[in-house]
Amino acid sequence: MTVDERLTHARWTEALRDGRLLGQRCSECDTVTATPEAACPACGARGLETIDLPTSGIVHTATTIEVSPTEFDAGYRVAVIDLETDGGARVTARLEGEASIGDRVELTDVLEVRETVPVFS
Amino acid sequence: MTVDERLTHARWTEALRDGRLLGQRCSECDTVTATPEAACPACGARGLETIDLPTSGIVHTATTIEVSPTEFDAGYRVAVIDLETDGGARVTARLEGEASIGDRVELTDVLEVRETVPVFS
Amino acid sequence: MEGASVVGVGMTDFGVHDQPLPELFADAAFEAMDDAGADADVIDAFYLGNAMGGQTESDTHLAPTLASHIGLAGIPCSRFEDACATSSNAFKHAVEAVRAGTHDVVLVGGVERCTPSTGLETPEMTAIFASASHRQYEQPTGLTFPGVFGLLTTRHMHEHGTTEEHLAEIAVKNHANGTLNSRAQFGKETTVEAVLDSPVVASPFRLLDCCPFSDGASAVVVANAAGASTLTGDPVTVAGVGHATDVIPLAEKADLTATQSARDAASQAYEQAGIGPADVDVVELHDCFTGAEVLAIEALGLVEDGEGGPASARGETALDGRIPVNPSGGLKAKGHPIGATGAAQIVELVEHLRGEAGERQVEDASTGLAHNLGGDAGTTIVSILEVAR
Amino acid sequence: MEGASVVGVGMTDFGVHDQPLPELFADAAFEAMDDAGADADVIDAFYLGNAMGGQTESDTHLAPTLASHIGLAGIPCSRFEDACATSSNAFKHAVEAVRAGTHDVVLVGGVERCTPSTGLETPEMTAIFASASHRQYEQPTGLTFPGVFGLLTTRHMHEHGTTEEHLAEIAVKNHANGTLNSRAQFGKETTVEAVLDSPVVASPFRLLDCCPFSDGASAVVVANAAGASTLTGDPVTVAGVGHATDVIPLAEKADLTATQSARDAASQAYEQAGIGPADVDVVELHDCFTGAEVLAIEALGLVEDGEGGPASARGETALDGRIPVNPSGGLKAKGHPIGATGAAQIVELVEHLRGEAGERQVEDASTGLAHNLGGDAGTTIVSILEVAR
Ligand SMILES: [Zn+2]
Ligand SMILES: [Zn+2]
Repeated sequence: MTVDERLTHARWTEALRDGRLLGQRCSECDTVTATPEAACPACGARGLETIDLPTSGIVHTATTIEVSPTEFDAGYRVAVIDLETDGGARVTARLEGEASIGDRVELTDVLEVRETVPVFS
Repeated sequence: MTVDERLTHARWTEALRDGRLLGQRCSECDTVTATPEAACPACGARGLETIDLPTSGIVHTATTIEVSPTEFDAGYRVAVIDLETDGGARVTARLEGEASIGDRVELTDVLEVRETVPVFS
Repeated sequence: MEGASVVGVGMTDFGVHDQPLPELFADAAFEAMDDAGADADVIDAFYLGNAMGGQTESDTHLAPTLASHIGLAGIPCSRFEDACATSSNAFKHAVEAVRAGTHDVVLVGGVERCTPSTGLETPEMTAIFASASHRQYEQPTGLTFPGVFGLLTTRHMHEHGTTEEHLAEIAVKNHANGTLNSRAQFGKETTVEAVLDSPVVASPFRLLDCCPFSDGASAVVVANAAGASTLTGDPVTVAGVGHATDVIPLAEKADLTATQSARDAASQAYEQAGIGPADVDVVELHDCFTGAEVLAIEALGLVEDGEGGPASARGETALDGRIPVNPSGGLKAKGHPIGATGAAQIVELVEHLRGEAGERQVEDASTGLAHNLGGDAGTTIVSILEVAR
Repeated sequence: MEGASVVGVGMTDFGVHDQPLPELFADAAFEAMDDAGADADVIDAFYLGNAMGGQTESDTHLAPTLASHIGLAGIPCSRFEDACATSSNAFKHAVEAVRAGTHDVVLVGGVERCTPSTGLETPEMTAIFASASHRQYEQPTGLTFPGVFGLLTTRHMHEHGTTEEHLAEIAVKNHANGTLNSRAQFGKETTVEAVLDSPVVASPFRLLDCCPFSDGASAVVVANAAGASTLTGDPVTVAGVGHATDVIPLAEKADLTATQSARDAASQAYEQAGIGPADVDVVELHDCFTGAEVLAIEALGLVEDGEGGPASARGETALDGRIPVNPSGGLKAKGHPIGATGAAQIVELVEHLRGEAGERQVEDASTGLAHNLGGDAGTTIVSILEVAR
């Protein structure tokens, strides 16, 4: 795979705005990641195939933020969503609604504060 | 000398606002500095006597700043002023007027942007 | 390879300091140098930990600036930044430098101001802390550092049944320890009820589960045998230092409750020291939030995985417990001036190993362990100190 | 003590890059690893230079974040910041680590974004650069970094008769060299007249006396003999590294034109290498402003004190001169992504010592010297590389 084909933040962001969640599958160890890397975090291989990830998943953990940084208004939830892929991909996202650990949620929106990140609910 | 007697930024600033330029003389090597230190920059000794420095001196070098940081309006001069003490004290200051290297200038004002610094002219 | 020892230690009170960084640091540095019996001219190098002076105070290139202020200009000066593990990384490099004989005596320091004395209020400082999470994939979700550990701890609660009461017991213990430490930011006891009544910062953490914003400085003098022979301080041996990292962002970590970098760093340190968790007498660890202490005592092998909450509630980590953890009060009660924290852990351990810890002295402590974590446990450094033989 | 060598090098174009720091850095790191023949699993540690990611991009704890991105998570990762000398300090520590056998193979990197691609315009970036001057006694005067070197150079002009034309000749030389370097930010020649006609930034410096704001990344693989034996890259020997500091703030320096830290660091490096200035064939030095090159060639002993201006105007430091300085184009033409600059100097020297520098190759170069300065010359690191014997 050439460098030009490597999944970038720009391409990942563009896809997310279109409602798609792009990830990468390692050609060596099959680890799947849900945000772009230049090499596999598990084995260091650079051969990473860009793939479409499921847009639904299970809440792996979540927190409600009541003291927020500038640019954010407190009282929101951030979660790690398990996308239930074979390679174990998870993604950090905004979580709308009341879902708890173990509940199924869907990619329903994006949040755009400086960058674009997924919103599940 | 106790720590309480060490010349601090707070005390130096207060004196500067009163038109006085405080410095320190090293009890070991007689080096004089014009901004507070906890130990002598020349020899490392901690025995530093707080002294009044001359409020006039000679321009040692200067620059005119035409591209300024935020909080400052370009078109001003910054200079290093040689206070002509035995211990060789110099201080960085705003320089008003047209004085060049070798010209005598006087402490005439302070500039207060975040901190207080001397203005010579 | 030569041995390394800590020959002198010093720190300021942690709390609110309205002084420029050079003046604040001088107070800790001179205390450490005097404790070591080290004049300015025997210090061969200066390794500084400062995490965010550029962001908080528009102050960078700080290592030579601080060195100048305390009479050390000329020597090699280096600033390290590895989020909250900042000054432990400076300490590690100093230990490596004296072991190699590159330098004989190194001053290691940490300094930071995080309180509103910087002119920054909670939202601004929260944003600056959050800069240690992933810029593209975490910060834009609004994730904060209480939130990072909230995610890890919420998962731990789910997997192991850890409760908010367990977490509160850790705050109670560390506050109690802090009352015995005159340098601690919080000198008052608290109760489980008070913790659980305090407002949520990031669930499951309430205000009293969280370390405060702190200003402070710490310093230690590290030397090899040649260096120590010229000094008069009572040396404590550095038996091992481990340093490991883990995948960032946190969603890509294999196991959110493992803090794997702590396990790896601990393994390295235990191996270097030739000991295991059961041989440790006193621990200073990175309890930025109460849940972080649960994860840490498990990662260090002090309790079984999943037992961190109940073991803490049973008093196993109390000052008079099986394995005293954070006798200083920890980050929770002592305070957490980011760049000063790692070196301050070493200060506390040295005092215990010298038998100079006063009311909070862990009896007959001969082996101490420091655990300092950076970011979302993306970095952990574990240091083991022993009474000099 | 073992020897150290540079076994692989890589860098991005310097200029404007609209990529996140991890992606930008990966391009340099993979090039260096491939050049060395180093797979991810042979890298023992990662030493990063990044000067101001916290201030410019809200991005800290970058060492493990970048390591994760390129498949190196797990190993010890450290970030160094020493203003403009940032990645040279990372390089120095890597050399020391492999010499000591602490690690066998270390990846050293530098990365920074300083252009408006960060969202910050000139006044904001000028303020961030100024954070490396003294927070209490220099920044509040409105002093900028062009201003810092303006003070030093104005004094040099007064003492030695250095002229604006002398300074302009340095810009002309470095721009000419830059046209031969495809990675340089400025690929066009300039003239003395064009320099003197450009607007003043901080007297005596005009726009064309100043290095640009740049984005970029650089990386080198450093190894000891054991490490190098597992790699396939063509090694270049690290013969010496010197590191010294000077008093800060600048008004307290004994001599404003000496850049004493450069003299001290050079003495250390020359002594380690067992050579003197006359033995150096090619130099990459810190010409953040044209006047800085004058001060540097004097401090390094390449010309007599006071002769820096006239010697430059006479062409002594040109690519075909007595001692070629900044064949890459220097910071002036190649660009100056702060944290990437020091490691990029090493990249350039390695290419010359391997005979791979193409059109700008210094003929028969067997000894190269890099001079990287931080702050107001409060820090200087001098590294000497030699063709492996
Ligand atoms: Zn893989
Ligand atoms: Zn003195």
